[in-house]
Amino acid sequence: MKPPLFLFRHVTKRFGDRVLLNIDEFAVSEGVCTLISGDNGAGKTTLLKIVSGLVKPDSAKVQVKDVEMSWAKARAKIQRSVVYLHQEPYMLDTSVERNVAYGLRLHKEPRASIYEKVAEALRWARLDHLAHRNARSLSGGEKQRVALTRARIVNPSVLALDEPTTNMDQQSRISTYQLIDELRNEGMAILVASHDQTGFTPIADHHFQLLSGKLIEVEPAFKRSRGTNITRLPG
Amino acid sequence: MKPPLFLFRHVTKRFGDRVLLNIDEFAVSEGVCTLISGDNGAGKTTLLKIVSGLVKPDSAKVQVKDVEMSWAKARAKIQRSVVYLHQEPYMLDTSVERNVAYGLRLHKEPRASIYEKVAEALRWARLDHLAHRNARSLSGGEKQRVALTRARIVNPSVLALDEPTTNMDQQSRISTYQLIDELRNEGMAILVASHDQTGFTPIADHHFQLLSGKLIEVEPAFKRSRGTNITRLPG
Amino acid sequence: MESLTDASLKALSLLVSGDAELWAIISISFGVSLQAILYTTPVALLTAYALAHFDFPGRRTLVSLFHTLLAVPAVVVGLTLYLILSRSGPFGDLKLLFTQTAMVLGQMALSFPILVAMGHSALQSADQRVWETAHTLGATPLRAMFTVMHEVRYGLFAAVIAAFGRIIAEVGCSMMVGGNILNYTRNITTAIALETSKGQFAQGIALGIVLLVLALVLNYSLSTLRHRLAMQA
Amino acid sequence: MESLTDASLKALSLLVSGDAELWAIISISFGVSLQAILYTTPVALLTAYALAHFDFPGRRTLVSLFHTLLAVPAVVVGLTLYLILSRSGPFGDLKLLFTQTAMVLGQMALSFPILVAMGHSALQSADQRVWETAHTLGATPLRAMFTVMHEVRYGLFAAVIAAFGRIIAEVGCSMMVGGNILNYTRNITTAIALETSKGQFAQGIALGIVLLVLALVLNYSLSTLRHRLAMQA
Amino acid sequence: VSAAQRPIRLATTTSTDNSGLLRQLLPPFEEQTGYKVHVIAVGTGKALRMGRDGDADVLLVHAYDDEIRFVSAGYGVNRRDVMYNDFIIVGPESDSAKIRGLKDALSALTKIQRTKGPFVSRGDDSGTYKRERWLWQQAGIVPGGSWYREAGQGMGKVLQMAEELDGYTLTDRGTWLAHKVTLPHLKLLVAGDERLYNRYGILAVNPKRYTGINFQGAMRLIEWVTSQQGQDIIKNYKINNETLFFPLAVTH
Ligand SMILES: Nc1ncnc2c1ncn2[C@@H]1O[C@H](COP(=O)(O)OP(=O)(O)OP(=O)(O)O)[C@@H](O)[C@H]1O
Ligand SMILES: Nc1ncnc2c1ncn2[C@@H]1O[C@H](COP(=O)(O)OP(=O)(O)OP(=O)(O)O)[C@@H](O)[C@H]1O
Ligand SMILES: [Mg+2]
Ligand SMILES: [Mg+2]
Repeated sequence: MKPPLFLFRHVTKRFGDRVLLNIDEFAVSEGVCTLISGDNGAGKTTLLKIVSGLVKPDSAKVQVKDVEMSWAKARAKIQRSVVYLHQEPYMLDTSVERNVAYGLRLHKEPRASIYEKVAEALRWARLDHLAHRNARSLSGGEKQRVALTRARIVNPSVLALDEPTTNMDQQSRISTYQLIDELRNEGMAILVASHDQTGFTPIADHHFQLLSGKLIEVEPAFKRSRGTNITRLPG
Repeated sequence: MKPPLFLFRHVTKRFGDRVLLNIDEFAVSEGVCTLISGDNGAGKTTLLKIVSGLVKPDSAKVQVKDVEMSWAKARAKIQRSVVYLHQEPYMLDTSVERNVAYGLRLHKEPRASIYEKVAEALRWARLDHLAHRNARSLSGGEKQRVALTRARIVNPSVLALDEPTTNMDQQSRISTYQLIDELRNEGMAILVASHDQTGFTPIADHHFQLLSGKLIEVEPAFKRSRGTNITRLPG
Repeated sequence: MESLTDASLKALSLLVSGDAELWAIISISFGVSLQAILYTTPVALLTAYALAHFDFPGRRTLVSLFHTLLAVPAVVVGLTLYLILSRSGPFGDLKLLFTQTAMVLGQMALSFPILVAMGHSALQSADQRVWETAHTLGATPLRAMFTVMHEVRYGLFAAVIAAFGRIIAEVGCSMMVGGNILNYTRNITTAIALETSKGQFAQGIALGIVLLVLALVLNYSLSTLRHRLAMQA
Repeated sequence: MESLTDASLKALSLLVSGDAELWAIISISFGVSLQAILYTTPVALLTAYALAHFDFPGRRTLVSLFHTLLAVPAVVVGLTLYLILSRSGPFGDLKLLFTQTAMVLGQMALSFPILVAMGHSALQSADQRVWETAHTLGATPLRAMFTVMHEVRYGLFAAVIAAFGRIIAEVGCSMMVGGNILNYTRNITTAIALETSKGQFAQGIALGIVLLVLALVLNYSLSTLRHRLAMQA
Repeated sequence: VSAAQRPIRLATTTSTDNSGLLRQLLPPFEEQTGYKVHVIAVGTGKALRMGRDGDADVLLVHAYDDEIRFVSAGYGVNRRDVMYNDFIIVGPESDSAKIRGLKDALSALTKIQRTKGPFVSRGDDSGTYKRERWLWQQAGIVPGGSWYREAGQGMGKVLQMAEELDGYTLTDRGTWLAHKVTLPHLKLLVAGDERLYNRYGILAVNPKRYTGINFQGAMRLIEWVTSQQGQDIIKNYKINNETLFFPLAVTH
């Protein structure tokens, strides 16, 4: 088995007196989908943001390709590899198309090829009819789909999804599960924090419960074999 | 049977060329819980906002106590009776306690009694430990619970809830279903727009699907008898 | 020949030995400008709110107009007010020319557009949901307005600070309608203009430093207050 | 004593028959102020972003300081620059006194604090998620900054407009370091000051109206442009 | 004569510029010599200060004692008398102090003080203000109180204030003549006392103190102003048919 992309060790995060996170080990591995569940305020968002390099932990070590370093040292590497999807995604004050193109346009790619990719991704998300609308005027579920499309089009090594299916209708949720499954099978590492356990346990390779700052492995309800198509709506 | 509190007729709403809503009749009645489902962008939020007096329809009549008038005329009455819970609730930049107290403090009620009520409501929502935190720093689910508490404490005749359970953990979702059931039994009219059908169909008296701008009655999966306790987590 | 350092040193020594005349000048400056800002702020913020919140024909033109009014020199405002208050003008009988009241009026006119423009820009950035939340929870339009203002209070605060800075630092209008009369309408800036015209640069800079120090004290206390309130909230 | 109506009518008739001297004055005004705002804006917005985005000790004091600098009278800035550029000052050899360059420098100093203060207030109101979204999608810190600025562009726009208004309307500094030399450093405001001191109120107001009209045209075109861009986005 | 010569920086009191005299006096000079003159119109105090700092090349001011002190301190050279006019006392038409037609400036001031004016004073460092203080001193009066308003502004503004406040003031005749049309309520009340003599001088800034002083230009300008041609322009300069300044450098 390949070593994990990132192995986080001894992650702690405090807010005032309260120790929110105190995690011994957390692995982010290629082609593995990890589901994190837990009560409101358990620290799921905080953990995903630490893993994405957006929130500074009080202490943490990160092992990158067998080299262990501090989180601060690893931060730049992490940020290059991980794309984080906000629990309440922010729509940039511009068109849906440009929102989705944002990540691609940061790199030197020909405009034509960018907008081809964007058009395709929008078709997948059934958002093509909204391409030229300002993303701020969309409905809740439409926004959520724009955000997911905007994150995945960058094609990062790791995708950290914070409640990716909130506000989505049934069909979108199914496509999201399918997409995650596909991306995972293509080798992407996927982290999902969600209360939608019924939806995500079938595709997750690991399922952790965040409880009192610790990650506890949950035995998945039924272990899926790779490549299965999800057509039945769970939950 | 009592007449409905508000009977909305011929509600239409257009965005550009697109006719979003074209509803013949929609009743808001005391002690009735109505679930509205529909695809993303179907118009659920728009409908709830029209019913709450926040968004102006292109045309609509409202029958209030057997008197029919234009929406614009009825608006003030509507706004006094209906409290709308945003799909993405806005936290006022102040403490959780003051967020929840906001609606009560608008009326001439003694401060002591207000904060007693607030404390009780916060206990119910398991938010009492967060009472003095700035509401902006809460987790997604905590915010959602603050918003629900803030809306229901006003004790309006009609509660319009837009995706009230998003981001909530299981226990909070169950309490929310219970709360809605209780409030309905006490005579409140409750409107819910949600993709969480499994959760809401058991308590809803009516279930409409919003499709191509029309409301279509859906036969509930199983008709609940009033007063049943919901202890099983749906979905 | 005094150098910049000489001038600054002189200025500082003048500062330490504050005398009655200096304090009269200072209190006229702050008295007039604080009055002006106090009277103008409510009306200006109401105007800004109306421009940000209500959609009516000509709104954009009106906003442009207020932006433009920022570019009106203080002396032109002073000149206009002068002609209005002059004995040959429509309000000559009030005998307000060369009084502090005239200075307050002038500074009100000067601070109004800046308060409206900056206030509008702050209020415009408020989330639409603030108003909706307030409104649906039972707030009257007035209460909802206060809630919106509370949410963008830092922006409004910056607007008031900017407007105050503008008028406490202006000289053209105060000179014109106040007349720079010693112990009566001479404020810090007209005194600086006088010292400068005499070639007494050290005194001019000294007064500038006085103004700076007092404004810093004022701003820092306000900022500390604001910070405390934010901590509490 | 001529009445306000007389003066305004005279002013308008002067406006219609624009002559070479008037146009020299106008072009000096706009040339100097546009240059100043052009050079200052990038640095000021960077500073504002740093103050809004990075947490470092003394940050709050620094923000207070910039707010305070808004209250520094133009003439004090002018005086200080004068002493620096004077033959007897440290940079006397540059022979910049009584040149347009000196005026540009003075107006840069004047516009800097207002751009920083207003820009900071706009940038501070930006959602933290903007930066996070940009960053996580692969933006460099610089690109993320531009994204944040784009999200609060109306606030930044208002800041630039306010700063431009401040400097095109200021007279103290231009008079001091420019010297009001005809066809060379005489701009609209120093010309107004001159006319006013001569008791030629009509000419003063005429120039004020010229300034107003030109500023209105400028603002309205910018606002229309902004509106169009917003429609497209 | 080259057009590319460095400009001459002339610091002068506002009265010479505001009265319009320089607009007559300088263009022929610029045409003949190719020099450009940059006129910086300020108060006498500031003009002297600018000379002292090397920020002007040549000064045209009216504060005789200060000019002499300036030269003897080594700041300036080659001071020449240029022209004179006189100071006058103006006041409201009603003339509550009853000074109209007095020849004695001191008794006029005494009457103004007794009837409590009001009197608007320049209150700055101008030649006019210095003369006014000197006159009060000669009259044995220490002016003060609410009737004595120290305006701290230029002559034109002080005349405006006197007009608005129905007050008296001391002014130079040039500014008075230039502003008279806009001052319907003010009248010339006292003139002709020899204590009211107002002399303008021109002087070059000492080139030894700073490099880059345009001394040659300054000397050329002084030469021009005091030449027959320059003096004629001064003599013939009139507003509403009244002469503002009388030449002093060339005796006719
Ligand atoms: N700046 C802060 N100061 C204090 N407490 C904070 C701050 N930010 C977050 N918290 C607290 O940390 C806890 C964890 O928050 P987090 O957003 O990680 O929870 P979560 O597991 O994602 O919850 P949810 O299911 O509601 O999304 C919450 O109780 C939250 O209130
Ligand atoms: N200002 C606007 N201009 C144009 N279209 C708009 C505007 N506001 C909303 N819409 C469109 O109207 C449709 C209905 O929006 P609405 O928010 O009511 O949907 P919804 O049923 O609540 O969807 P969701 O399940 O995603 O919350 C969406 O397609 C949205 O993009
Ligand atoms: Mg979360
Ligand atoms: Mg919705």
